[in-house]
Amino acid sequence: MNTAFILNACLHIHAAIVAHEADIESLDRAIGDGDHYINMKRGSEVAAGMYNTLLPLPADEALNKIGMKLLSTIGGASGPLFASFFMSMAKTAQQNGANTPLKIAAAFAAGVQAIMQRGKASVGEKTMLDVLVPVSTTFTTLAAQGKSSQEIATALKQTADIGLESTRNLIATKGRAAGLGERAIGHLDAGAKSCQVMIHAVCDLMLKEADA
Amino acid sequence: MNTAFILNACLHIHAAIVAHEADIESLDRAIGDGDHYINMKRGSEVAAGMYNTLLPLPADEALNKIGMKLLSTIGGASGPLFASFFMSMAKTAQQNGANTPLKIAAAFAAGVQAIMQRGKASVGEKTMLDVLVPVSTTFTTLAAQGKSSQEIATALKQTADIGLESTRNLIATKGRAAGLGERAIGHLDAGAKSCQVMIHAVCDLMLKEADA
Amino acid sequence: MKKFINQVDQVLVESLSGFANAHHDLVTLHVDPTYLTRREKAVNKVAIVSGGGSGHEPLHAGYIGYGMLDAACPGQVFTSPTPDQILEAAEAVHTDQGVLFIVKNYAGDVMNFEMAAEMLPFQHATVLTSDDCAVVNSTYTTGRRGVAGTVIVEKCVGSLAETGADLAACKALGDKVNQQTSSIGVALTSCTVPAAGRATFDIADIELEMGVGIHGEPGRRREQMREADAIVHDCIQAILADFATKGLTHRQDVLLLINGFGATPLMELYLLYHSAAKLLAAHGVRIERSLVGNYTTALDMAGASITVCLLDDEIKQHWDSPVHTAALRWGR
Amino acid sequence: MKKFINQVDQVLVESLSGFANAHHDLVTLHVDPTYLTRREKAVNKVAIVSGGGSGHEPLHAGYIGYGMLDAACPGQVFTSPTPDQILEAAEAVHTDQGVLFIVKNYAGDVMNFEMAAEMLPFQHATVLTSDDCAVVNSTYTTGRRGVAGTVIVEKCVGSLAETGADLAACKALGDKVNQQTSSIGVALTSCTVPAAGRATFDIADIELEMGVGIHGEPGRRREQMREADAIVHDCIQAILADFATKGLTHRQDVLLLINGFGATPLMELYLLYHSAAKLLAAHGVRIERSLVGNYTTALDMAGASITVCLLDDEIKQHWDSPVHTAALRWGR
Ligand SMILES: Nc1ncnc2c1ncn2[C@@H]1O[C@H](COP(=O)(O)OP(=O)(O)O)[C@@H](O)[C@H]1O
Ligand SMILES: Nc1ncnc2c1ncn2[C@@H]1O[C@H](COP(=O)(O)OP(=O)(O)O)[C@@H](O)[C@H]1O
Ligand SMILES: [Mg+2]
Ligand SMILES: [Mg+2]
Ligand SMILES: [Mg+2]
Ligand SMILES: [Mg+2]
Repeated sequence: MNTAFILNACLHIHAAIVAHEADIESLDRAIGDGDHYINMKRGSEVAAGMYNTLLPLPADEALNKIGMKLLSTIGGASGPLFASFFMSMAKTAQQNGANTPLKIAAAFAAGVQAIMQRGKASVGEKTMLDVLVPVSTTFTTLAAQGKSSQEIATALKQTADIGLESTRNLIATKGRAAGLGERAIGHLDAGAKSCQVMIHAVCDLMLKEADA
Repeated sequence: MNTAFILNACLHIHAAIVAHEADIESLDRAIGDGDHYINMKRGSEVAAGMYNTLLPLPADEALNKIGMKLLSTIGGASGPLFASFFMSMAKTAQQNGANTPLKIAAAFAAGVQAIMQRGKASVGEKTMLDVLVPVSTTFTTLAAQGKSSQEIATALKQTADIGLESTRNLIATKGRAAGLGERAIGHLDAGAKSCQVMIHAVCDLMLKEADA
Repeated sequence: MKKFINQVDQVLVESLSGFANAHHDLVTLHVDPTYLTRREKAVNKVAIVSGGGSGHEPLHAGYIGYGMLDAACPGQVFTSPTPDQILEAAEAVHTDQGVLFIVKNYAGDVMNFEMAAEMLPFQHATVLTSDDCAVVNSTYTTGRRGVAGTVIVEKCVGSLAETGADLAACKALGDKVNQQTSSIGVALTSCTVPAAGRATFDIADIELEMGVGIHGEPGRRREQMREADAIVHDCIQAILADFATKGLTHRQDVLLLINGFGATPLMELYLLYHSAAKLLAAHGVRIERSLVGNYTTALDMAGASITVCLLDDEIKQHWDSPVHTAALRWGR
Repeated sequence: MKKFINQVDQVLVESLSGFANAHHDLVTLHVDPTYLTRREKAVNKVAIVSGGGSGHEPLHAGYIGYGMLDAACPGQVFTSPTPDQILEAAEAVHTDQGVLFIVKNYAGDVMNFEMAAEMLPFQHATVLTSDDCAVVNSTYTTGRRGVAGTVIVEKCVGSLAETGADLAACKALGDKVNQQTSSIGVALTSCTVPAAGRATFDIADIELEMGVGIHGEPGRRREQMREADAIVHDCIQAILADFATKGLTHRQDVLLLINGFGATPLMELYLLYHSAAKLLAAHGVRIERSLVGNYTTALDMAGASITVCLLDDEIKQHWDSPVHTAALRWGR
């Protein structure tokens, strides 16, 4: 995983978030407080804006700087969670070099693990983790099986879709929708939606690069 | 003018005001503050409610009691104005006996005069006076000419209609619409409308009684 | 109409009861006729009595207490109180120094207070407030409306009365503060009178009413909705032009009051303050005192008014002096 | 969306500037990162720091000053502040007695304050407020939300800190007040987040949202709009049931807070007070203190919340003690 890819991914993530404004916003409006799109936009915009500054840095430093910047930019629930993701991913990347798919998958897993710790949450609670945790598992599994990056990217997109969809019939036990009880049923989780959007964006980038 | 007629008139006035709720209210909403109908309803309701109490009293005392009651019931601009009307009419009725059309017309004129004094206003200022002053003039003139009560009643209704209509193209210089400048043009005055409604109610009663 | 009410004809009495209960340490509610007085009657001072239509809360009952009003007479919603209320309130709080009425300049208020005053068996005077510069004064009209500047008049006169000043002095200060105060309001939505059950006026999403009155009366003109700075610019222009017309200079210390009409959040009021302060500073005005919040409202209207009061040492002193009322409190 | 704003991304900074200017005698605004502190740094006391998403004004910046907060960290609208704001605010007001954070219990607020706290090089503690009884606590949720009761916690803890009490004592009082406080809110209309530009939720003219949160989050259920007494009845039932669940008796002295969400006029809030007071009295509750107004808002939402805080001598004393902030002031 090199810095250029990471920064490129940030650009694509930002574009994807903006392209999905209506979806993301309406979900947080339905069972949250309506700011999740604005938060994601603010965060992805600032990450995208770091392109030139971070390009010369090693991948783990770039990841860490992105995490720290997100921490002081996003706020809300998603801010510390995504910040923890990047900072923790950076730490593992620094340790393992993140120079094979499996090592990258391990770094991703560490990021997801940090979200679970910070949010004291796991799957089935109608949060972004319902997308991120299965994506992480699939990633590690396929990487360990030595699958190609095309195969991995395609599978991760599918996994993200299924994870997102799984939030529809859940009662929320974390985040703002917690306590809504059955009224949350039928709605997708906003954070899960933005994770699905972001994973699609990054995987599409992987597919494009593999093509080239 | 006997007490029974006055009290009967109050009942008819109340019914007429309620029947014209929509007109009266929308006029004060357009260029005033929207409470004129409520004020008129509150006032006419309380006057109607005095029927049994006032029936045994002489006409002038009944008029005065109505005026005093209105004074403490209506409030707003119309409260002191209508109260002054009744109290002043009572005073003249007490002095002249109000036992001929001309004397009644004189009492009515005194009432209108009291409104002019209290409100420091005259005709052409887009107020109730644009109905009341011409009605008073017609009343006195026809009574002096010895016209029948049918003729008088019919003429007063017409005069009231014309007076009301005359407020349409006036710029207001008294009341809440004063200062609106040309924006008041095209709207009838709410107080003029309720006076027209009341005069119709009383004149229709006169016509009915004359018929009987 | 969507309001926290039971029956429309009970709104006033229930709301006043709630007010009197919540502030029973400060005020006493009297009924038949309706008026409110300080819980502890003040002695040996000019009694300051105000009142007007309801719907402008906390005006006036919220300003009863030490350093401000002795009594307030609430009328029906947007309808001035009746003379009997005013008369009894005045009698209840009168000591032997006379009564000063503070009356917002509306035909109804003026006439009802006038009729009460005519029946008063003791010394009295009236300050008519007319700070609204939206309505251009002319020989043909009954004059400008009293709006949020009334709070400043009540605060200063109330303070002076507390010092034992006589009726003439209190009236003179009230007239001076009124003369030196200019306001203008902007509505973004209409208010809804409970008994009417529907909006007083229609206004499109892209419109605002410039110069609106505190009863939702139309103002100078219907305009296009635009950004706050542009709206405030026009308001400040109107206020400065008003001072110029009166021959007063604005290049001096002022009190800036940003008043919400009832449905506009503090976040927006402070934004308006920011905007107004910037503009005033550019005109050489020095903001020495400020007040931001819902002080003279129009039921549930969204909108706000800007009031500028030219300060001198006397006004400053009386503005700063201790006050203890439900809605304005400092220094004790 | 019809608001007094210039550009949506400038709302917060312009509003905060206006606030800081209007109250420059009380507070100082710091930027990059954004936080507000008392103008005069307090010495030798536990520093009380709060914060949260903006849009709840006057919470929290309006409670900075003697007897209440030392600093406040405003986040974006309805979005908790970031750790750097919190960290710098804490460092700015810290003396050597430690810092107490007062945090409304939302995942975002909790995590951001937590991350700041982890980086703090000195003694600190946190009081999580969770007075909203609309959200039923369960082992599966992150727990109840902090709403208007937060003001009471901030007032009491602020008062205790002023006496020189230590961090543990301040935290203990905060936890106690929170435990003894129960709130529930009702929305009649939605709020509109400026950056979103449209209403957070749709609600029909004949509906109300029972148990709504202060960000327009859905509450217990969507219900038919009905008369105030019936609405208040359900609110009071919920609050008393909550005390019962906690094993607390309500047959005692309480503070009753009727809080407006931003677009509900005082007239209606006092009517709600009247209604709530009647009902509470019927349940043997003695209302010994009261507060009515916009103290914890949700932008321009029409609606209100009812908060009951069970008083004891300690809480009473700290509620009554002098306070001098932009939004709450008495005794000095
Ligand atoms: N404890 C948690 N663990 C994991 N994810 C969470 C947690 N709490 C909230 N989230 C996620 O955060 C999203 C909301 O983020 P956002 O709207 O930006 O913040 P806020 O809830 O503070 O308004 C939710 O949709 C959910 O996916
Ligand atoms: N000075 C005045 N002289 C005569 N009539 C007046 C005067 N001022 C107002 N009015 C009348 O009173 C009517 C308004 O009454 P109302 O709505 O009950 O009181 P308010 O104006 O106080 O709300 C106006 O339509 C007008 O006819
Ligand atoms: Mg959100
Ligand atoms: Mg009217
Ligand atoms: Mg009126
Ligand atoms: Mg949020």
